[in-house]
Amino acid sequence: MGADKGGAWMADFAEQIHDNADMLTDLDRQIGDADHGSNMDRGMKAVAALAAADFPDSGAFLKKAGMTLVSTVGGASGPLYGTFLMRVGGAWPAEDSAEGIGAALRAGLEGIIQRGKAEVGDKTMVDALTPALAAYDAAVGEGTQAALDAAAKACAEGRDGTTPLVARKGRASYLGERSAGTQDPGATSVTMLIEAAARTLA
Amino acid sequence: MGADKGGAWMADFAEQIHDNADMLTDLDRQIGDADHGSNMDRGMKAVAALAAADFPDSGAFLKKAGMTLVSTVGGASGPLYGTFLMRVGGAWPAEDSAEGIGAALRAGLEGIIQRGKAEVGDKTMVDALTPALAAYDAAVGEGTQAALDAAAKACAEGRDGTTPLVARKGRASYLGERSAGTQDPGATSVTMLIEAAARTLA
Amino acid sequence: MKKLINDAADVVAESLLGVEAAHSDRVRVDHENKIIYRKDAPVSGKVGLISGGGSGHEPMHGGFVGMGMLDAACCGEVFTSPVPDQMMAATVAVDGGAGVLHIVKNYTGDVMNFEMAAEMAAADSGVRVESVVTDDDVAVKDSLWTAGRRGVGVTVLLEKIVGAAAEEGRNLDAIVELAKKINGQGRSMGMALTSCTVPAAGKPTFDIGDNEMEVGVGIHGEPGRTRMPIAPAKDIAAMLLEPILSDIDYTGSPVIAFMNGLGGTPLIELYLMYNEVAKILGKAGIPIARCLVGNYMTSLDMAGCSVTLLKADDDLVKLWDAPVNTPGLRWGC
Amino acid sequence: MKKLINDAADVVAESLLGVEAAHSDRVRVDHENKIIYRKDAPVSGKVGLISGGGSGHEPMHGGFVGMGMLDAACCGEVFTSPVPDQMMAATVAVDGGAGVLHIVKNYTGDVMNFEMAAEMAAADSGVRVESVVTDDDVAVKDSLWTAGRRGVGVTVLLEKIVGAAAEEGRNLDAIVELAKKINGQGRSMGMALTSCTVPAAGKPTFDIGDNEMEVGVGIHGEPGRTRMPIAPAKDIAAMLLEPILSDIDYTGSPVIAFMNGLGGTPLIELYLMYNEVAKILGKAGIPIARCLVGNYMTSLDMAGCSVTLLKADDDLVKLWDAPVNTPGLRWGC
Ligand SMILES: Nc1ncnc2c1ncn2[C@@H]1O[C@H](COP(=O)(O)OP(=O)(O)O)[C@@H](O)[C@H]1O
Ligand SMILES: Nc1ncnc2c1ncn2[C@@H]1O[C@H](COP(=O)(O)OP(=O)(O)O)[C@@H](O)[C@H]1O
Ligand SMILES: [Mg+2]
Ligand SMILES: [Mg+2]
Ligand SMILES: [Mg+2]
Ligand SMILES: [Mg+2]
Repeated sequence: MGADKGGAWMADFAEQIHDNADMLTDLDRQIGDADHGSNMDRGMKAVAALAAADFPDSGAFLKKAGMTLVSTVGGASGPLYGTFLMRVGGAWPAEDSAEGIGAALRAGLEGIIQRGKAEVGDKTMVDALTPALAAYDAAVGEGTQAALDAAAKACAEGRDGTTPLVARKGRASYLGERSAGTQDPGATSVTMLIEAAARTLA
Repeated sequence: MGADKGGAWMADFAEQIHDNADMLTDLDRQIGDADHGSNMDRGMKAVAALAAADFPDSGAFLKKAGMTLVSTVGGASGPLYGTFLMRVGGAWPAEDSAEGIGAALRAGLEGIIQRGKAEVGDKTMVDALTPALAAYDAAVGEGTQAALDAAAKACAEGRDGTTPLVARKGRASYLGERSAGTQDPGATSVTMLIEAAARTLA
Repeated sequence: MKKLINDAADVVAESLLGVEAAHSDRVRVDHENKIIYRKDAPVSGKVGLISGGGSGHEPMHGGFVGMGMLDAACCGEVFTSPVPDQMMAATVAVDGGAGVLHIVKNYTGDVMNFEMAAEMAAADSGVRVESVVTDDDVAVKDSLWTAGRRGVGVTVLLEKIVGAAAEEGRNLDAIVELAKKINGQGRSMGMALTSCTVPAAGKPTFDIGDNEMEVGVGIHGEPGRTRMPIAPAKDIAAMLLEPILSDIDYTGSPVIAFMNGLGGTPLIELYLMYNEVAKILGKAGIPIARCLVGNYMTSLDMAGCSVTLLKADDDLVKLWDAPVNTPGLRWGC
Repeated sequence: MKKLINDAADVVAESLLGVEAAHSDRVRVDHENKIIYRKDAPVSGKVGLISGGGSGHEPMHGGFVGMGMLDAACCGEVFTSPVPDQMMAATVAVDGGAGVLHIVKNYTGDVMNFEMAAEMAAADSGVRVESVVTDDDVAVKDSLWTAGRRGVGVTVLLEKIVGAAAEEGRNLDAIVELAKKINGQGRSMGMALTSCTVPAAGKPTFDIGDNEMEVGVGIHGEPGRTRMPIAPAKDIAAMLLEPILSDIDYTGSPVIAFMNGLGGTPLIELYLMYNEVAKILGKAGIPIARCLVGNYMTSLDMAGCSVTLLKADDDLVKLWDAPVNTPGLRWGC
């Protein structure tokens, strides 16, 4: 068993990314450089090729998944997703618990903020993850599944909220006012990550 | 007066070329390199800028017009039109006569053939000029105007006859069979030259 | 999409095979890590110079590897910065004992990946690594709260000049200082007539009308700051130079002027544009010490151009003139 | 039509102003006659080398003027051969007492205009003029009854090699013989993904679908011999090489391989194509002695490429390696 949960999470996310790669690239085409879908798909294929069964636990596996993304994705999303998963893996609880998983996810988000220095409102994946973690914490007393469901819902709302924003970080920022009106690609993919978590981690 | 006729001929031709430059370039776009109209227009503008009144006679003026085309047109049409007019000017009759003008035009055609080595059927201006000169000679007994009218009519027929031909000379020859179906640009412009002659030389 | 490629996924790898086949006299290629090395790297005692970034900007950076310029270029996927593993491998391989400079264009992805590589190098290799981040694109407003200006044309000039300084034996501190000075006194601005098409995306990154142009574009197909009706070359030159000249006061200082094509613009147009740029600089009293005209920092098949002006003192001009032998730039040897 | 130009009628003249502004260290420009001269022409005792043709193929020919290559290039209007007056003026100006070679690409217009210039030179100047006509394009069937094959890529290689021979002091007879030998043992073939747009015409010379390519194109936007669905790079390479290899037997002979872009094709694709060409030559047992990859003989903004193979013996390779200092090709100095 060991890395079962982490393995299932990543497998689910890899499938989502693959099925939606063109859509993600197309969002990035509108306000970036047309590669977010292919970047993430390349990386998650490499993660999916890891044998979760070879790892002692989900923490170790997720750390390796993060390192794999760092080594295969490049661009902005490589270091950001890679740091997220390395931190989540590093903070993964020895015993499953709603609090433990919440703390691990929060460590991941902190890694993203440390690396990318984005704030809420900059039109990045942080705009989806921040409300997701807040919703998780608010629901943590109801158990892992409820907390993850709440997080996924809030994440999607945060993602939708990026559409009208003017970007201040990442490539979309170069467009100034013209970046408003398109949903942020990274916020879109990270919502798939949290939705996958809600399907697999509880 | 001196170069009145030669001057009138060139002025008329220059106007025709200018008005039809886009059409000529468009024919050349289809089976050549999209420059016949702008080539001829550039050259005939330079010819039109010559002061015919400064020349002792039409022969001298036409020679100069030919040299001007050689110096300003380039491409295939520069040497061909230039040689034509230099020869026509060189052979221009001291006294106007249907025979004399016919001989001058024939000298011009011979110059084109010598320079370009095209034969009838190669899909070039020669396909229009050759029947034009034959018709001229056949009608020469009826006077200059009649001979020129006959030449212009035959020239237009020769021009129309180039459409189905497969080019064997000039740039259109590179297209092989694909050159069939488009009227030759040089045959088209040379018909304007003979039509202008029919309006001005008698 | 019409491109001379096989599979969109293999474009970078197969292009690197071509680079190796064409230039094995001067470079060698690590295909697994997608790194182009100067053939004789590491050069003992010389500061190692590494750059890299997304592919699709050729000849930058791979074409600038060789004597007098870079020791290694890390090639990312098209428009995607390379990964830290590549930079780490290159850092260790080119260190000749004098330390290594990372030349990074200011894009979030590039900066973060190079940062991670530098952290890894510090932790694992003992190689002294310094970085310089270029950010010369005046189309983008600089601010602490944004990603800042993009790194564009100055990068090419910097790689040449710093390359000569390293070849000359200057030490890492001097090289870092020189690199920062160059970045500080160079500015660029670009425009596009057409979008480029990323092979993996399969269609143009942006749509643009037959009578429109994008002003203030970068080199990744990202749309510019404004779209406007296409204008004559002389107006475009003025439009590109105005924000450059109002950002830095170049008056009286000689410059290196760089008229760059974005990949789909033929040389005849670039020379015509360079004439307009030279005329404006002449009127502004800015002498052109040296110039570079051509497609050197491209954006795949994009039609368009960028202008870069770099203030140049005697030292910079001397280093510019020093011999360089790379596939993309060569003189003096 | 979207181009970086002012008025379509001024493209050549204004581009020449840019060439002069950029390269006055090596060339001078006669703007009235639209001739680019090597700065130190005439070189006493050296055979003078002149080429020229329609503009729109940059860097050919103007970019190949300089030490070790051409003494002068006569620039015609876009895709229109220059006029005899230009060639006459250039002939007289570059004669260093050893005679002058006209390097002419086989197009009816070019041939006739250079012929008239040679006739004028013989009659008026006393300069000994010889001509070589290049006709290396295997896309066109050769025959006594047609205009014959077009002169394309071999022209670039010939100008470099013959340029080195002239610099070395070989006499006009030897140079003519060498030039004819080179033309005889080189062949080329090209293809296009898009049409070019002649500035004065204002629209693409031919229409082509989103999934089509033209095979057997020349360099003047003239359509090719066949249109077909776009194919992978490896199939295109095979399609271009097949008629070359079946026209001349290159087996066992080293070649100079020239992978040329037509102006709108980025370097990343040209290197990818070169890899395919190198693989095919490897399998065919044809060693590549030297190569050239880039946009050297273009057709304005056309996307596409051509391949040229030139049989190369020791003398040719030595001349190829000799120093050359032109805006378009430079090495060894
Ligand atoms: N500084 C940042 N902090 C957090 N997320 C960021 C930052 N910069 C960019 N992003 C995210 O990365 C996404 C783009 O990723 P991707 O397209 O793969 O990389 P690149 O921008 O290098 O092409 C954006 O949509 C945004 O959500
Ligand atoms: N060898 C030749 N003899 C006679 N006419 C020719 C020959 N070659 C080409 N032409 C004529 O020249 C015309 C093309 O002229 P133009 O487009 O101005 O020159 P280019 O072909 O050099 O671009 C053709 O339409 C044809 O009538
Ligand atoms: Mg992106
Ligand atoms: Mg033509
Ligand atoms: Mg990217
Ligand atoms: Mg022409």
